[in-house]
Amino acid sequence: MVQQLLIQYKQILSDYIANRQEQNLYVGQNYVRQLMKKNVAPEDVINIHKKAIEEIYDDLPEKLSYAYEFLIEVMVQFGLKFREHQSLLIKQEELRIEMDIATRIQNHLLKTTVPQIESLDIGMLSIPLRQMNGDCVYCFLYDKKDYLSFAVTDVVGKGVPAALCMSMVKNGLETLEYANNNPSHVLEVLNRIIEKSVDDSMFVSSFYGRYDLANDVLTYGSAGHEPGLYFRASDESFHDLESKGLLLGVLPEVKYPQFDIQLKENDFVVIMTDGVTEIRDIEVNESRNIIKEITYLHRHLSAQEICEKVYSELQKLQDYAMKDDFTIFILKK
Amino acid sequence: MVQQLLIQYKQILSDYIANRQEQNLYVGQNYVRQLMKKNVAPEDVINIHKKAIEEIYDDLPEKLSYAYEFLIEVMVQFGLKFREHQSLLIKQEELRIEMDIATRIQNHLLKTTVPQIESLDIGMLSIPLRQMNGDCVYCFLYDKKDYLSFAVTDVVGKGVPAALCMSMVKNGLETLEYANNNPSHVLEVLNRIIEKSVDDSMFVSSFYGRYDLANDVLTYGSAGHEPGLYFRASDESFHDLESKGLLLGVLPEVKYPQFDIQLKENDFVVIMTDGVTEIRDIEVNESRNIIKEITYLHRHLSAQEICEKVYSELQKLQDYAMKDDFTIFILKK
Amino acid sequence: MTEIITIDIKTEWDIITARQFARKIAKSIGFDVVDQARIATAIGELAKNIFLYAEIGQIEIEKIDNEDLNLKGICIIAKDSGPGIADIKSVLGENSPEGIGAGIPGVKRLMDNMDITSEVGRGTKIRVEKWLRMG
Amino acid sequence: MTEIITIDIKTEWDIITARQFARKIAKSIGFDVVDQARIATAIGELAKNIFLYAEIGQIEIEKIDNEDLNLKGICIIAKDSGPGIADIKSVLGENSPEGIGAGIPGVKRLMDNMDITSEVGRGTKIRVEKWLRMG
Ligand SMILES: [Mn+2]
Ligand SMILES: [Mn+2]
Ligand SMILES: [Mn+2]
Ligand SMILES: [Mn+2]
Repeated sequence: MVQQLLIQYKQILSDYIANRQEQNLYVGQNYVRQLMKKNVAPEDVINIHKKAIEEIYDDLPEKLSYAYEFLIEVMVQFGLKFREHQSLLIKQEELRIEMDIATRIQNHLLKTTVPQIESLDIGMLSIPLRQMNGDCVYCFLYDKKDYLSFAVTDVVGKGVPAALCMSMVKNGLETLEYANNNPSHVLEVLNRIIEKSVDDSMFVSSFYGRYDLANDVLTYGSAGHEPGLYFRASDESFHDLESKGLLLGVLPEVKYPQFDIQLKENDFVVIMTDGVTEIRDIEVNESRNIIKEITYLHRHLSAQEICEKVYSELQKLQDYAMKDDFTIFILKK
Repeated sequence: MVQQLLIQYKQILSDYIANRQEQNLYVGQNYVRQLMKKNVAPEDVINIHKKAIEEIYDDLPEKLSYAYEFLIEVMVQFGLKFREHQSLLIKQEELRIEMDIATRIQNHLLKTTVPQIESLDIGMLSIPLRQMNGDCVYCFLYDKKDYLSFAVTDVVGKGVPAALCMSMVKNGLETLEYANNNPSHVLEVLNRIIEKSVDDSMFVSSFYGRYDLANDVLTYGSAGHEPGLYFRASDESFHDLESKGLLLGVLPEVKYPQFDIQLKENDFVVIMTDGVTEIRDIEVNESRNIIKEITYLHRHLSAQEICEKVYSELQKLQDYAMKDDFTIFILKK
Repeated sequence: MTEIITIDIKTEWDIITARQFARKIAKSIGFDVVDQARIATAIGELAKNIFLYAEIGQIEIEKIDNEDLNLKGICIIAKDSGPGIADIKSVLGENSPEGIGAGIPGVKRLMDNMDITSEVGRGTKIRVEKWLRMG
Repeated sequence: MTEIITIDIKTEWDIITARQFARKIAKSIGFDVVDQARIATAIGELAKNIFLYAEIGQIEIEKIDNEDLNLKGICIIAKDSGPGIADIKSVLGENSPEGIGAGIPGVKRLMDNMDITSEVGRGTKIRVEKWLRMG
């Protein structure tokens, strides 16, 4: 086998020495690429080269052979990196499989189904930056079907730590589903859970809303979350849904105010995470204007379609190089 | 700078050609290692070597120069791997930082404090195989201080997916802390939570116990968990705490039987995960005998010290090559 | 100075032709033998991608310069009307998958700048540059 | 046949001596020039670890064979009474930390078998083998 390699390599090398054509180099590179797939290390290639040269020139000065020996010796260092790389690739692959499983679990944990309601059009989209999502949108209808509640949540940080933290937030929300459904109260309880059980370096922003389906009143509160957008169709104006609540998990006892707005026909509300508004090279106010423009231009579409339009337009604007998890939630009367 | 490299390399190379001493090779390897730290690629080294040779032999046959050109060309392929390795190392480092944060969060989430009780000696030890733990031991005293409850839990699978799943189990347990504390009931509720919210491929085994501190009666149930060990001091005999309950998360409605044992002075109970009993090259029955032997020999020590003895002895027995998360919990009267 | 050499990529021989032109131009710009080999390797990867996945396409080679920064360089553009790349991010990632775009991260590492635009079903355009600081 | 060469490692020169002996013995066993270089590199790493972290120790080199499997080989043992390695697993991992044991994963890759025993405060013993299939 080694003999075979030497014969083939010598052939390609002597062809190049004789003709010095591009195709000889091309064949040479392809040949070495094949060898690499068989785990032939760089020092092995130098050794094969040395032997080939010694056969091509039977009167090769001894000192040139020594020079090749020296080259073999120093190439062993690159050979080490080459092997290290191969074992790192195996590790990477194991990790990839592990993260795929973790992502599947997370998707299952964070899964929320959009309730189908006659009188209200609901859209949502949550796209993680990496595999695991540090954003979460959770949405449920109370048993009596009189209220729809939703939480749009963003964990500060990304990847596995954010995912771990998010699964905890989701659990807290699920427990609260059965409890008092006042946004102020929900945020206060969530804050206590997170403050108690999560590391000090982990903060969570959340926008919590409760929609009264009989009277079309949205009651909302925010814990350090990106302000929502409210579009009033009657005068085609946009308004910020602002609320100065502290991030969840900073202090144990925090009060969160809540506010009401009345939705009329064709009004809509956009809740999003900062991954939507933080557009590369664009100042936040300007980017909120861009989002207003996109939603306005597509206001005749369904809530879900508007979510998708915002995502695709912003992706294009940033050359598909988003820098954060992206979550948008739209309620349209 | 390149000129500088060439002069240094040429010096080392011509020393070797002249003397062929081990120290010349040693110096050569160290020199190339320095170059590698400056991101010099293998094809660069061949090029420097070529130039050095051309200076050492001013009458070098042209064809030998061509041979070096060929070598540069094929080495570009190894150079690509070299660069790929460097960027993979950066990625690895980012990931390491991320996993460190995730581990800190998990440690915070799974943290349990051993209650200090006059009448009962409690020990516990939980050592993850990798960074994140797929085992969990959770232990709490009821408000009235009449009952101590504990859960020893093992998620099938390891790493991030197991950690995510475990944080969910821990949440379920925390919710139950305030609820009915009957082992059968706790396992039934946990089973429903896990079956509902976790991926089909995730199963969890759990041993749940409630200790009546007034009457020294341990009531326990098991969901597919490794049987516990009960040591009766009166006749120095060991008994298995067996209970044939299905793993959590397989079917939605499962009943879990519960059993009572009465603990007397110097009796103890050992609850562990399968990471304790699955000893390399040793059959499970035999390994349970080894654990009986270790705990028996150290029965005069505190519960915590016995836990640590079992861990260190089993580590030694397996040459420090454990294959699973390791969790042991001991109650000693 | 703004002369552009265009090579149609239809057969494996065209890959070799593209490499040859790239090497010659790189040499005339002043790139050393190692950089010539890297540039040839990069253009070979781009051409192979066209040959394997788009079947037909062109490669353009151009000399470029930036007088302010005292730089000269080579610019290579590979265009095809093949299937396009749906997820450009995955192709630029460290471990790009087998198949279309397999050699792209390597090309990026061999050159200084890379820019990809692609539309699924319409084709792909990859532009790479490599710069040389003038004495 | 069971002749063992022992080299005390006290100075950087002893690293070179160990490499030289290892290369000579490897050559006499029949390892080719590349394997000789790998074996010399491996023993150099082991010796450097002693020199840097244990200050004093020995390296033993021995020819070994396995007639049943028709194998010949070289065995290198590095012993020191230095600080020892607390977490052997971390040293054998892919990205071993800087400091003690830094070159150990590399040594493992250059050789065929590796065995480490260490006790904190007592010292470390690393045994490596490399085998050669006979004609
Ligand atoms: Mn986030
Ligand atoms: Mn964010
Ligand atoms: Mn497990
Ligand atoms: Mn286990």
